[in-house]
Amino acid sequence: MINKVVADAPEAIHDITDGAVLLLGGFGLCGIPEAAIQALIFRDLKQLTCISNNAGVDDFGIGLLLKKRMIRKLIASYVGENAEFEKQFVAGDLELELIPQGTLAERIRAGGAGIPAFFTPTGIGSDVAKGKEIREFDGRLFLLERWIKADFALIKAWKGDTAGNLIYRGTARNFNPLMAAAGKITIAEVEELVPAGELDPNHIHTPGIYVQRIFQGEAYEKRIENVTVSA
Amino acid sequence: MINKVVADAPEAIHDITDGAVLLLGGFGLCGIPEAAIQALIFRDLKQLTCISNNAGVDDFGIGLLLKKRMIRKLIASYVGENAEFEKQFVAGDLELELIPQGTLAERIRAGGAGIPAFFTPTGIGSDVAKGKEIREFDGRLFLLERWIKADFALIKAWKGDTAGNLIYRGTARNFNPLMAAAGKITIAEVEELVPAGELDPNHIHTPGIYVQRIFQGEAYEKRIENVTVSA
Amino acid sequence: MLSKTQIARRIAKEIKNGQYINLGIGIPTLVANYIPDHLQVVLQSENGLLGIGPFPKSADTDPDLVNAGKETISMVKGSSLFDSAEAFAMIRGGHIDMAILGALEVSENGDISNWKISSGLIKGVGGALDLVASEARLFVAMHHCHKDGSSKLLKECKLPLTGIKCVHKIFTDLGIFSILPEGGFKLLERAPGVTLDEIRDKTAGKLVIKGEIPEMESFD
Amino acid sequence: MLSKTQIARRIAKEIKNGQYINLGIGIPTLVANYIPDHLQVVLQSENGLLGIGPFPKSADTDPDLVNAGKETISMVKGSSLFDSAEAFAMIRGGHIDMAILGALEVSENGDISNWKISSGLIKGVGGALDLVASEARLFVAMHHCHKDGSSKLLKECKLPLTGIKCVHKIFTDLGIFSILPEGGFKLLERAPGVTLDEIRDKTAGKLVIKGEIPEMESFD
Repeated sequence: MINKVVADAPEAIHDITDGAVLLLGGFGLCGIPEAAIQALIFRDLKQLTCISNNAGVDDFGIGLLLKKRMIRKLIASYVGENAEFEKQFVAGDLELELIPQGTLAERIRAGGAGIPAFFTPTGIGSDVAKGKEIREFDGRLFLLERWIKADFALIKAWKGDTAGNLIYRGTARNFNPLMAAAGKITIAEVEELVPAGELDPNHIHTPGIYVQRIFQGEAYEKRIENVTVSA
Repeated sequence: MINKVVADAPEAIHDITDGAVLLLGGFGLCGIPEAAIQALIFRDLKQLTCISNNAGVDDFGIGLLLKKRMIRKLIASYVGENAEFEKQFVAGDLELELIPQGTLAERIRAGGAGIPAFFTPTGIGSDVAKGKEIREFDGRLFLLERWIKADFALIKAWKGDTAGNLIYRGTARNFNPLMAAAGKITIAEVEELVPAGELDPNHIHTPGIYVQRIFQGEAYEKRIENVTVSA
Repeated sequence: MLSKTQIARRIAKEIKNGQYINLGIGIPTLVANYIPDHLQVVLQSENGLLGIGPFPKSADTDPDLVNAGKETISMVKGSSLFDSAEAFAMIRGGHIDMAILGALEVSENGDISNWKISSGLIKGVGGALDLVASEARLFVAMHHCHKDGSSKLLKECKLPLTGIKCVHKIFTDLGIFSILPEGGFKLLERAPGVTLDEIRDKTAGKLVIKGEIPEMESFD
Repeated sequence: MLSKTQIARRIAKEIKNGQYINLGIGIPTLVANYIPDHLQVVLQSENGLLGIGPFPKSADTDPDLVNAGKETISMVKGSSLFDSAEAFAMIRGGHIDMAILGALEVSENGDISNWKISSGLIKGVGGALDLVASEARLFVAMHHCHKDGSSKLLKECKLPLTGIKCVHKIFTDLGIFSILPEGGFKLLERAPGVTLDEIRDKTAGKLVIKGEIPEMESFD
């Protein structure tokens, strides 16, 4: 097996440059690449395009990159939890592209799967359809959406092996597997890194072929956005 | 959880009618719905359209349906292992549509995922592209392919639970998960049926939502097409 | 007039055995608490779970297990986990039977607007566009009026649309309405103590009242 | 003149560290046996496996573990299993670095035909069309001539095409050829004991021989 292990987050992200296009896994704060984001904020990068379902909160997740003004453009489905984002957007410092969540997921999946464009019913009749080709199939209207690919995908898994195979846990899976396949360089961070052969091949969610670099992160905070409990 | 259990194969397939369009899981003889096929041959059905990667061999798998002349049209990627097929085709009794294997997989995946059409590079320059829309994206040519859906999907898994959740084993997974989502009625047979809650939610390959009926098959032959061993 | 909880309880009565359901944020989330025990239904969370259970005990909260509102949740027996592409394949592919969403506006021909907006910024579209474009039966749960008293049941939506001609029924604090094929809010039931005049007064779009309109059973 | 095994051994020398490779049926399958031990490479089976191992011991054959030729196989440490849509997402999406296929005909501009035909029936297309349309580096392994002695290296393919302008190198029993950008089979190496005249004689398409053509190292 091909060994994909790098020492740590700084090494994994060392060649990300100004203006790079990044995919960042996670849903809200669940399943985000904490270590890679922490390493990024220590680098003086500018003009990044970040593609992620959400924008994090003000002091965690992608919010940290926003605070350092490293992001020029954000492509997301929902940014409601981040006041810093709103401030920069209203000031005109930040570009935003809102994409329906399912379309965002499918466009990224298409990028990884070599499908340059596909038709979807999502967005018909809404502003999302503006300027897009609309076509009828089997009596319903669909619009054409393009693939999304990126220079780097920063993703987070639960367990990984030295060959880059990944297993996620719970709903922390979300966008991570799709993004793994759509990054030219995919950087995976895991809570537990094991030798190739220790993960059951039948349980692997992301085959190692999609992962170029893997490392074990440290001291995951895994902050919960909304703690809700029953009595 | 919704209980999807039916008694056996005959009950599971009781409402398949003449002229039905069927998806059948498996690759060669690996991971095929043995019990459902056995039950089908006891019914006097005609004019079936069968969509499957292969045509089985003469005396096993889809070959059994061919022998009983139940199939009017076969949609597959490779039919080379079946002499009965060739005989009926040459006699003009059978229609064949050959689809590149990856396109077949993606069209079925599209059917389950609500994507009516997508562009793919596969087939450009070949007969496969004839009559299809060709379009350039990012400097390369792609052709437009449509989704595939069916009245029934007959699939086979290793373990399943009463809620229809499925886990496959080894390369017997192949087309089964895609077909599960593309059948209006999906009938899953498993080697071991367990109560809902016994399978780890993180290990499930096919969520139960795609499965309408599930049963535990008996005495699986699991014939090997080519036994190859090393000394 | 119904409370949010009562709207949720009333919607819960509409749920049928065997359904796969997606519940949106807000009042729809509350519906989960009132689904009758004898029904076998499965709740989907579009961030990757089928089989949402109740909120966990305090000691059992798990950062790797949240719903689409980013709230900690639990799983039920028979749950399954998957990625976001699979979650929306289920929605777009017609596998989810029913979606219950909040809304800012609904038009008399069944259009819906439910995008959040502040400072002139649309805060996001989330998964609602995918749900309304799917084949799921779409129920809307919302207050009948905005805080300023203006109606949310309009002739045409003023906000950006989430979907067109997709709403099946609307459940508000004042009553239940279906959308007529030819357009119009057809009043099906009144909330306890709410008069037809009040509903007429607070519905800006075309309201259709035919025959006797039953009053809902009251909630304890 | 090389045997099938020798063709496979020669191709194995072209494999680079870190590659993900798909091996077609026939001579390509044999290549797996000759990949140098010091190289970290991963073989993909398009029916759903990354990390093909050797054929199993007789006692270890498993009907749930076969390759694309439906032969029983084993897995190596670090293997992963997946479905057919994922397998071809890998291929179509440009994740597989190299594909080694058999062929019935190759044209001088890099077109390939490898469909099996009998009784006028195309027996199938399998996964070859997907592989040749991908960004994988495409090597062809085949006999230089058909059994009737006619050349498989043609000006234009006569059989239905599998792909156009996609072949990078051709390995036959007589030698190794690359496809020139302007068209033409450029001879890179001769098989041990094979003369230039024999290659000229058996190549129907445009053959380009420039400078000294080295003879391959002989195989034991």
